[in-house]
Amino acid sequence: MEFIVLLVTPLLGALILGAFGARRWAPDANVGFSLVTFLSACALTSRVVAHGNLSVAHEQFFIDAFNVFLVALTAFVGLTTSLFSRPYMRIEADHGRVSGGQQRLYHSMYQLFMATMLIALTTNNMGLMWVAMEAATLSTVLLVTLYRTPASLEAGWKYFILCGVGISQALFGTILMYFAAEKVLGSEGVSALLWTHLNAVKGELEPSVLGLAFVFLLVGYGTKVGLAPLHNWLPDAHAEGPTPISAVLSGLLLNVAMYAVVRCKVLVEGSLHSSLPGRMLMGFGLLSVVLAAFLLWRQRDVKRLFAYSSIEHMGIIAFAFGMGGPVANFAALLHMTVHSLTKSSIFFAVGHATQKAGTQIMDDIRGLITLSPTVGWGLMMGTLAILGTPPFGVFASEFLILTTAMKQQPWATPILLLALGVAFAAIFGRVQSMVFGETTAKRLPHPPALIPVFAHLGLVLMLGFFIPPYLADWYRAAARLIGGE
Amino acid sequence: MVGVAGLLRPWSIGFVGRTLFPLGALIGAALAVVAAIALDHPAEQLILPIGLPDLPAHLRRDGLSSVFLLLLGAASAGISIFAAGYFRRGEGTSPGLICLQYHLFLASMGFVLLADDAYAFMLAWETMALSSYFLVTTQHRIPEIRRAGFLYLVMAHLGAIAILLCFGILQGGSWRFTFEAMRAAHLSADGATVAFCLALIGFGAKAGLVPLHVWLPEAHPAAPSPVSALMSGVMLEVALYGMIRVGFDLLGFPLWWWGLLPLSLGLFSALYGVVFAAVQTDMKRLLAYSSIENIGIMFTGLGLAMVFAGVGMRSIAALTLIAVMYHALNHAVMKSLLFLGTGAVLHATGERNLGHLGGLIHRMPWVAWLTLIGVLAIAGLPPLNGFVSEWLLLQSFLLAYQVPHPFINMLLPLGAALLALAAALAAYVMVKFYGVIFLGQPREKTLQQAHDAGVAERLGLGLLAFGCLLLGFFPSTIISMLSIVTQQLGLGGLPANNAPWWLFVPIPERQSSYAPLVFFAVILAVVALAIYGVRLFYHQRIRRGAAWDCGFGGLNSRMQDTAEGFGQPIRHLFQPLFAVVRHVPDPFDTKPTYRLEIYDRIWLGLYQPLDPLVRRVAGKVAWLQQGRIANYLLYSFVTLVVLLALML
Amino acid sequence: MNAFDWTVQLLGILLALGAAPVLLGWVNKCRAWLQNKSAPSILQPYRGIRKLFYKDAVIAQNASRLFRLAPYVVFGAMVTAAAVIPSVATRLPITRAADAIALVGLLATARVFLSLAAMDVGTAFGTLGARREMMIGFLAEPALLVVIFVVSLTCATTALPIIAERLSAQSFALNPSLAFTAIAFTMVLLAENARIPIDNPATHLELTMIHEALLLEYSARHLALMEWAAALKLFNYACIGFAVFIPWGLATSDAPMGLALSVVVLCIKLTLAGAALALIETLSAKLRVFRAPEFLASAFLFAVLGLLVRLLLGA
Amino acid sequence: MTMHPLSWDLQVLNMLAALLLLLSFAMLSQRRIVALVDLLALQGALLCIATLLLAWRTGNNHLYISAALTLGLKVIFLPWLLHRLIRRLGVYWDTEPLLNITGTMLVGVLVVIFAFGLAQPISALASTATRNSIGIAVAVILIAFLTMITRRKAMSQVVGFLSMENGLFFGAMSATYGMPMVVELGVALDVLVAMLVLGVFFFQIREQFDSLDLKNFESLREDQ
Repeated sequence: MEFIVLLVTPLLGALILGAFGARRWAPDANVGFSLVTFLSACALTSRVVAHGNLSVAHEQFFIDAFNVFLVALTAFVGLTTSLFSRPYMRIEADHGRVSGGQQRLYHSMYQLFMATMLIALTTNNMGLMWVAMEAATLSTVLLVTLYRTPASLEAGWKYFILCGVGISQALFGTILMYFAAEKVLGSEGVSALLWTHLNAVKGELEPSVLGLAFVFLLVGYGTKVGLAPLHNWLPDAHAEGPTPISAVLSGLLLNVAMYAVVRCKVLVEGSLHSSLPGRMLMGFGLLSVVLAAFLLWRQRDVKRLFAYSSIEHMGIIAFAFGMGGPVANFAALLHMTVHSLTKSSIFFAVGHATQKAGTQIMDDIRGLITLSPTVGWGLMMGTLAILGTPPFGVFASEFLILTTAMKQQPWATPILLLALGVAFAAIFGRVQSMVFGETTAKRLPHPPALIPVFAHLGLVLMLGFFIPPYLADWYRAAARLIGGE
Repeated sequence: MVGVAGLLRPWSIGFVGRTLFPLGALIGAALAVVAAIALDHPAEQLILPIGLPDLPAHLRRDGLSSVFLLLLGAASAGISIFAAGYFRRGEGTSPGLICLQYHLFLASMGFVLLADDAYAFMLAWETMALSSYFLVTTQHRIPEIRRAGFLYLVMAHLGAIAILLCFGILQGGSWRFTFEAMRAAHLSADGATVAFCLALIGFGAKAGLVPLHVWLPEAHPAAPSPVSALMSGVMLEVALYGMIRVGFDLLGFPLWWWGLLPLSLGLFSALYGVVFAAVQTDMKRLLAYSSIENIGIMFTGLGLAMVFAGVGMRSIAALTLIAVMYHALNHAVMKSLLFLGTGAVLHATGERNLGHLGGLIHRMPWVAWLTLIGVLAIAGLPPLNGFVSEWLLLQSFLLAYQVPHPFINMLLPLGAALLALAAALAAYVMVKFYGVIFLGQPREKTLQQAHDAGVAERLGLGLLAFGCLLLGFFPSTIISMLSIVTQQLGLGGLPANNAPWWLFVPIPERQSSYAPLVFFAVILAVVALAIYGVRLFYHQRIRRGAAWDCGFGGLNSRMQDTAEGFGQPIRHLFQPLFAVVRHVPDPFDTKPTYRLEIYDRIWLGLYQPLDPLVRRVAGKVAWLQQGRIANYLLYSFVTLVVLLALML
Repeated sequence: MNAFDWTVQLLGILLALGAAPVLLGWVNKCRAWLQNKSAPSILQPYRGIRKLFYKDAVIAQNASRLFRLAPYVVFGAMVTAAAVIPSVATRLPITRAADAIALVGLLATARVFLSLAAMDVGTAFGTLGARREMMIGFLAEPALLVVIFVVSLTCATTALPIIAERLSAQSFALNPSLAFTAIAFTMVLLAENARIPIDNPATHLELTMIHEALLLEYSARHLALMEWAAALKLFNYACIGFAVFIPWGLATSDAPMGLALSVVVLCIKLTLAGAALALIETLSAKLRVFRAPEFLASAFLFAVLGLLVRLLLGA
Repeated sequence: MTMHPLSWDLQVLNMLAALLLLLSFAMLSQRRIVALVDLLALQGALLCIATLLLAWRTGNNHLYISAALTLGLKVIFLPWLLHRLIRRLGVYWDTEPLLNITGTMLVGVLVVIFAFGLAQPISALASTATRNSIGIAVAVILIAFLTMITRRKAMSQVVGFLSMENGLFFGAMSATYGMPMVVELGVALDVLVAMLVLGVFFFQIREQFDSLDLKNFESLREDQ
């Protein structure tokens, strides 16, 4: 029941807002739908936590510890982002940067995007997952190009082509997987595509085929995760779209893609009995971390800056999943959570900052803290959190990941640390000069919505000090699910 | 118990306002007392249900942490009272926020001292760095201060990374990150060595050990004075605590030659710091460099203690370690006192540049006389406290010839010579510091309006000055307290001796003794007698007149030595250490000016090049991203092909 | 620690107080002889001090209390030093109160106060003097300390009386390390007591003076105390030298006979030392102030060499 | 399995497969965009026939539906849409590809070899009659990839994208007689939507830059 609501609400929202998205109340409606989604997600979560796994519609949909927590996260961030986008879009509309049509598009696509992500998370059918992922891409392409500026068009185009191509590889990977599964599960019905069934028989699946399948899937979904060197669409898309979209792209879409990759990895590792997939993930992870860390030094645009930091963190997560094992998986899940919370809150703060300063170029943003302390501190705290300074939760996960890395991949630890140090200097130097100092910017017509920012940061802080036992068990369950042994 | 006291501290953050500082001071004093009482109790543990799920936060109070808690509490008590008066005038961030950050800083330092597992330690450690960073950047409108803060935080972060790695090695395969596990772990010699070096880097970076010191002279002057006092007086000692904790507690008994690293680095820092202090023109920078010197002295002692412990001369190692901790206590008190003094001066005159100060002893007698105590103490003059620890350190240095390693035992006593040199230079620096600020004629007209510090500030200064005397006069008591720690660390305490309580004889068989009280009494007696005698036998007429000055007339304030002038001999003697830029006037200047800029060679040579280097690499990496979609597609294509090839 | 000890101690102090100006007078007399001048009376320093005590004190307007306190502190420090140094006997109550290192610290205290007082009035010469004094100090002090280290390595203690006892206990032996250190010590003594070649006590030549520049603003009783303290300083250094290098003749017990004897010995030693000092001063030329650091650095290095030799040869 | 001369339909199927490969090579070398679209349509048609044949041969019905989808989408609608766009936007020629034709062809050949090698293990397992053409499918995909890499006009990139889609479809069919219906429909829908989005896109691009040349799309970069 909750599940139906969960999926139907955003779709419905997409339709309605598609019709009336330009109305004055549209942003509030947007919030309303997101709220309903979030509540149903909570209900679903509590149910799964209470009664264990749950599968709907002839197993087409399947919810276990792993994806339910991502569902909850997605719904939550979706809600807060919609809260944030209320004043944001109003201000944009006042500045005349978006027309009524564009607002309609924005709101309906926003809901559609949520829907596709939720489907991608909850579906049990690899094919359907693919469809949903593609749909997620398509629904955001037009949001990236919302402003119709040359840069945004370019970004949108790159986003479209690179992700499109990538996702096609994923499709072929899915086909191969189906092909291998069919040998075992028989071609009638769709059971050969259902993850649960595949997972049950993963030991018998033909390794060679699955290996190839994994490569295609990795490259395909990896493109969406933004693993170097497939990451090139990411900074552009983040920088040029409206900030709420950057927030959800960074905070959610990447997670979802990562989720897909991990699901596949579980199957493949089960059949290959080799650590090759894991090592591939680690390789991608390290490469991303290092590349991103150095590219951070080239940034002038604040949103690009944080886009690259997203790449870096996705790299860390990929590395952790690649290492595998309960602790690493636990840490990776934790890191997914804290990263999406922190990063989205950062984008909220950045959104207001850019609107105040009227630019995204960092050299032109100064003295936020004097102009509006809340935004300034929000950005500062968020940045420190994302840089992995205690007492924020990011530190907790990075601590676990690093210590596990020392244990399992000692050679990789120095590389990681070096990259982290470089990234620290790069990001912090820039943010400090934005937050502190004298200011030039002006006040804004609409009060900034900072509840989301501090709600997120509060959660992250809490996770740094103390991870509630039930949450910990939940993570452990998920980690066990992924880690196999 | 102390854990509870430590835990209580954050609560005081709750309500915002200036009234909190006295409360913080009270808690500080309470903490000091509790720590002093708890010192000889056995270690006690406390596990809090916070932190990571598998690793709840362990807190543990043993002798070592009590000593440093005592230090923290005592110093912070004085500083907080001072701060209560100091932050009256708003600067940069709002007082409430400062208050919060300030107490967070204190609390995190308390937790660092109590933490008993890697996670809790790192948590507290980084919180300490962060809160202090925010305090440093209180006046964030000034670019230099922003730069200083940035440098500070980056160095702190790198140090933290090193410490994290060190813990990663220390757990020695048990993969449990509590300190017990680390104590229990058996490391290979190499592993232990690496861990030790990492710890030295990590804690050295925080303590400002040369060459990791670059942030210190930038950050300490930038902060508001009470914060500078806390950073110099307490935070650096907390770093020292970390070093002792790792070196003597977690690593078990060190290899003897490890000691040579901190020993040599420490000696170098001591000389380097004091020499740079001598040429500074900014009073807070001067003090910052003098902090580097003192940290150098402490690390020297630490290294020496390690050498002794390594070769099995336990009791002497204990003596040396005691000297180190004693010096930590002293430095906490006297450096805080001096920084607060500068703070008062800064508030009264708005000047940090020595070139514009002078003659303040007339305008602000309280500050002047109280600061004088600190100056004499830090110059290492008997019978004040600074002398005692240096005396102890020299004593233990003189025992180093017994080290059973042929060449080393010849070199070690030389350390004593260098230490003596550093101490003498410190006196030079302090005479410059005090003389230029408080004595002579005011170098600016505005100084005439300078006013003495408020009551709260006087009280704070007074407390710390009193601490100097206390620590100076009762060495035997302090030592017996500190020897508890060394016993708990397994070094054994000091040999019992039957000397009377006022006589201080650390090593009976050597009969080297020191009795500050008698000493002081005699001086007092003589002075009193002299004054009395003069009054008795002769008149005491006094006439005030113009200064004689060999009959040169027209004396004005510009004829006194400037700070640069006073440092000139040192600059000449240690020329190679400095990178000096002179701005000499040409003969036809109507208003000739002569300016001198002195740079730190280490900064120029070691740190300056880093930034361009990283940028260059970044530039190389950026070549990958030329914005051409075809290339990007090519990347995906190649990746795909390569991975497929891997799979086949 | 009985009353007898205390009386002896007190007498020792008084002896020092009394003998110090005489020693100064003696040195000056010898110098005059060596330079074929008609020598002033050996009691000349006393006369000077007495005269100064009678005068009215004139103090610069902007002199602070520190300025007036300093002379007493310096004087006090010097007297305490005299009490600590085993000039006559080694078993005295106060001698235990400070070992050699503390003694050096005490002398440093005196120096610091002297310099601070000199800076207090804020005249060009005052600050100049203070700077030079500290410059001399920061090189002379470690040199002196190292000298003491060497001896302490030989005697396994830093307590001056015990050093004297242990040294006098062993028969005279050629001791290379002590030779080095003796040279270093002499150089330090010259520098610290404002003698040629570092400073010339006889002149007020602006550019070269050090000690006189410090006292420039003092007058009357303050000046008297300063002068007396300076004399005491010379006396103290001499006694340190005796205790470290030629301890023989010191009374190690409190038998009255021994004490009387050691007083006589002390007088002889002082006479010779004074003559030697005068000789050195006459034979050597005043160094430029800029050369002073080199002079003292070499003193420091000599001391360090002594240390190394000591450790190398074990003698 | 027992050796016997291939039945005529299989011969036809292999023939078609070969033609598909040939077509994708043609696309790789073709520079007139209109012709490119026609080739795409042709490819779609071949795909459709192949599907029908398979449907008739194996007699599982959902292949008919997918054949119909192919016909509707890839043979009729998309080419029509693209032609319309070409006419509206007036882009007829692609400029010289980044790599000259012969070079591209050479790489193409290498890619084909690689693809066959890749397909070996898969075909070995496959029970379908068309298993041998899996290699061709992979080749088609990779060559389409190559096409996208070498082209400078947005339009021709899209064509390459679609032919990659064809390759995928063909691969699915020859490996497993197509995916389950749900997925087929989903895929088709996505492709459709993608194309529509593209249509919108092109016009937006046209508003901003007066051409669809990708050299306009090189402003977001890090190397300057």
